Amino acid sequence: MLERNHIQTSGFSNIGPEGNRTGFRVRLRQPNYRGTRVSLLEGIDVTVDGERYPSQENRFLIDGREYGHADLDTLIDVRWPVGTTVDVLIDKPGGLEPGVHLVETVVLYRHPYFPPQFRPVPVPDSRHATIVL
Amino acid sequence: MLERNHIQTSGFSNIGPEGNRTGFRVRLRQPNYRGTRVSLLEGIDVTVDGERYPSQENRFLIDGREYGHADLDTLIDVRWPVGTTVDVLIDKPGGLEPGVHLVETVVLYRHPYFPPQFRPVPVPDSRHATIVL
Amino acid sequence: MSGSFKYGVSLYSYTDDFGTVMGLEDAFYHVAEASATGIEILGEAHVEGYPEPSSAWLDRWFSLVEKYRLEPTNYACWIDTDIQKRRDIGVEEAAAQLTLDLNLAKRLGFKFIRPKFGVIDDELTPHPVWEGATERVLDLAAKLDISIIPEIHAPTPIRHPVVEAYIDFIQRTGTRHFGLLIDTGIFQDRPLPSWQHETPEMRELRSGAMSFLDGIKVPVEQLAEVIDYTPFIQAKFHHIDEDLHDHNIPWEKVVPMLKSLGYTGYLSSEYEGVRDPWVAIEQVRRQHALIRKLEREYDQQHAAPAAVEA
Amino acid sequence: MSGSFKYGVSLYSYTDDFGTVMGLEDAFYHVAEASATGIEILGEAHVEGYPEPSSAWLDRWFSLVEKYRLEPTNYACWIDTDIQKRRDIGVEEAAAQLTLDLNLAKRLGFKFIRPKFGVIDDELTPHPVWEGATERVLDLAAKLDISIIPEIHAPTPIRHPVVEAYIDFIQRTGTRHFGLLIDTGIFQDRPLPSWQHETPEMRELRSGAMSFLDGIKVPVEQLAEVIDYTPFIQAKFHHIDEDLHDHNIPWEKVVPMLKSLGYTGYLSSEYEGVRDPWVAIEQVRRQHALIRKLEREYDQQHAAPAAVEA
Ligand SMILES: [Mn+2]
Ligand SMILES: [Mn+2]
Repeated sequence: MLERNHIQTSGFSNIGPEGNRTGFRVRLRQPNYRGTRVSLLEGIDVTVDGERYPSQENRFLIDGREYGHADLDTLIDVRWPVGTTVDVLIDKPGGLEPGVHLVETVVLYRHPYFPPQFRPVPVPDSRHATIVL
Repeated sequence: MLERNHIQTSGFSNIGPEGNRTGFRVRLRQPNYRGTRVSLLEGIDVTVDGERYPSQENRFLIDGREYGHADLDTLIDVRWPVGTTVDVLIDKPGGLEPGVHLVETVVLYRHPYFPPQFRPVPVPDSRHATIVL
Repeated sequence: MSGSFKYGVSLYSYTDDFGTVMGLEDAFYHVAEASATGIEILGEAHVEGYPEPSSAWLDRWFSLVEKYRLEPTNYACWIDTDIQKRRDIGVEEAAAQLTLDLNLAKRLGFKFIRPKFGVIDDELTPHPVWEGATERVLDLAAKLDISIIPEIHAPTPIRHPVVEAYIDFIQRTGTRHFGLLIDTGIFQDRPLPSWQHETPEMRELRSGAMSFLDGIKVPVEQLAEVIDYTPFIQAKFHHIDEDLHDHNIPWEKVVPMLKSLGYTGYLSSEYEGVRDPWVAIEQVRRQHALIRKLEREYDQQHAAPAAVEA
Repeated sequence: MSGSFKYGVSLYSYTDDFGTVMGLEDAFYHVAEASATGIEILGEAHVEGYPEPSSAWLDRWFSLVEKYRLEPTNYACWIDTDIQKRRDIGVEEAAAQLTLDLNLAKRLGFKFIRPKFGVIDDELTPHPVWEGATERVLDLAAKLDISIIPEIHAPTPIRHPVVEAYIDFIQRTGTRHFGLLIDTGIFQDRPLPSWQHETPEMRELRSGAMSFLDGIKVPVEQLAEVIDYTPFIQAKFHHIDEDLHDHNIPWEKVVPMLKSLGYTGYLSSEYEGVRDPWVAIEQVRRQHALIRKLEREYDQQHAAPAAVEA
């Protein structure tokens, strides 16, 4: 079972060894009511404490494999099931300070069954989450 | 996984065949942080829409077996584990009307590690719950 | 008496609960505890490992169906027509998706599949591949004895070219394995305070493209025009209060109409209201209590005179 | 540098989440994701089938310990002294309960058990069977190499006959398998707005028997008097805000004192605040971030001069 927020506090963590952090990860549960093929995902923008990390610069850990933003559109047979998470991997030398951060995310979905003017539709979430170390 | 309230709406139901109801059941999850031996349970009082059904007149379905109020004190080796339910079985000819009811419960625990003046301690819950048919 | 409704629940009702406070067995439990007999799922949400569940998962599925004595009813699937940003799928790719879902639905014991094709306009006109792709799988549907039932969903009303095209398709092909799924959201006659997919941009369009959120108010009498093609109904709803009063869907009109038309298929709950945890479980129970009450009242009013005197 | 703390989490922290939004594996996951290395459980809450778990459950336990690389630390158990309304248990029955829990704790890989004896007064003086029962199982504890560590918990302070009796017991028996578990709630120096077990009747006693909810404010310096007998600490807390500020427990005093005393055992989180779902997961992470920060600051201030200049 995952946390109710799209943004999970468990999994929100720095990347790289202590003292030499290279970035951080934001873990999200699938916010849509069905699992989606990844090609319908038009990106995930992240903001932490007001600083924006746009999807184009992020990488994505999906079912154990890392992809770049431009890869998403090609992944017609890779899925993000309900009840599972994707990690957004963000470059940031030094990582984030341990402590509580305001994390905001926007997941962009192209729902084929929505009128064309609503594609993609942004699905937002925000919460406080904690970097332990 | 159970509903967060002590009182579960799933399981709240009439007893006996349609047209000849003999009573109803109220399903509760274990509200204590540890599973308790039933002899520490001093009863469960139920109120539905303001009408009281005191523990002394109720029966209890615990791990598949039915017990009366007076039996509780003898059940030193029967336990009510965390994450499991007990059904309070209540006699009421005709049962409850299908629809939404205000259900209130008080579970009485004798916690040996509480000062004697606080034994038993009442653990209350209340919610709206629905009899489907 | 004309028989009675069958009562089901779509696990769509438990969206956001599923995976956070509820696993698959919990979902079966809550459906069964509502005294429902039918369970509806979304392939891509509720089949672990979709589209290729493990044999362990399949064993579990059948053991749950048996343990909770629930009948698999409708299986929802999607034909993602604009599968990539600059590429729509063709008829063959759409037919392949339908084939996959028909076979998986059959394997799990379902009687219906609801394909959701991508749309091309504000009126939810399905992508033109729908017709060719569906025609290609009609023989398979017949062989598996599964009916393909696209959904009539707000803002599309009953009297609409989309529905006409479906009925033309049935008459042209003579198939017995294609029909309509009516979503009771088309009868909504009071506005939704909010909608789960609604963005601020959409909200500004409440008087335009999004005005359907105020309810498209299809007259229930029009059910008569499509009931012969309708083997399954999704009982869409949004909020039922403690007095068993639905704030959006006029069940007091829908139920007598369906009864008078002799409908004896499933009403499969689709709760689509506030997504606070555990709320859907109670809301589904309220809906079943409400519809069952209206059905009892209809039956009492239309019982044979002898029975009334008794 | 005097070494560093070990960080653990008691699953007590997830009370009410456990069984409603969290299963056993989820709990392991959240503990591991907090970068903790130790897991503490309550036998009667977290061992399915307690006191006789199935072999399938035991297999699962060991696979989780391995998968999440968590060390079983302390196992909490209860000696229900007034087991029936009109009957207290005797020394033999109490020793039998301890024997059961020692063996089960050992089987699961734990190093400590915390027995919670029933009490006989407002000061939480343990039932007199504690001493005889504990003495009877000391040989078993030694054989299993498990330490029995009753808890020093508010309103019982460090300087109290209960603590003296425990220390006398250690000195009299010469055992190396008995000690104290300090619950950091004794250092609470600001009031709790509410308490999960509090009834309206108790609330009226806030100036009397329940005044400990305002904090018994044991001076942290008194840790020096018991640290030699203290192999394990439960890091009790109730609310840490978004600025990493604890509203009740003075960690800025507790952490430097423990560091200066050379404590290198576990700090095992016991969140005991508002029981809204999923809140505990975040609160535990905040506590670890806070204590780790204070530990880093202490280490920096007490580093060797060369390191300071570097
Ligand atoms: Mn629908
Ligand atoms: Mn404690």
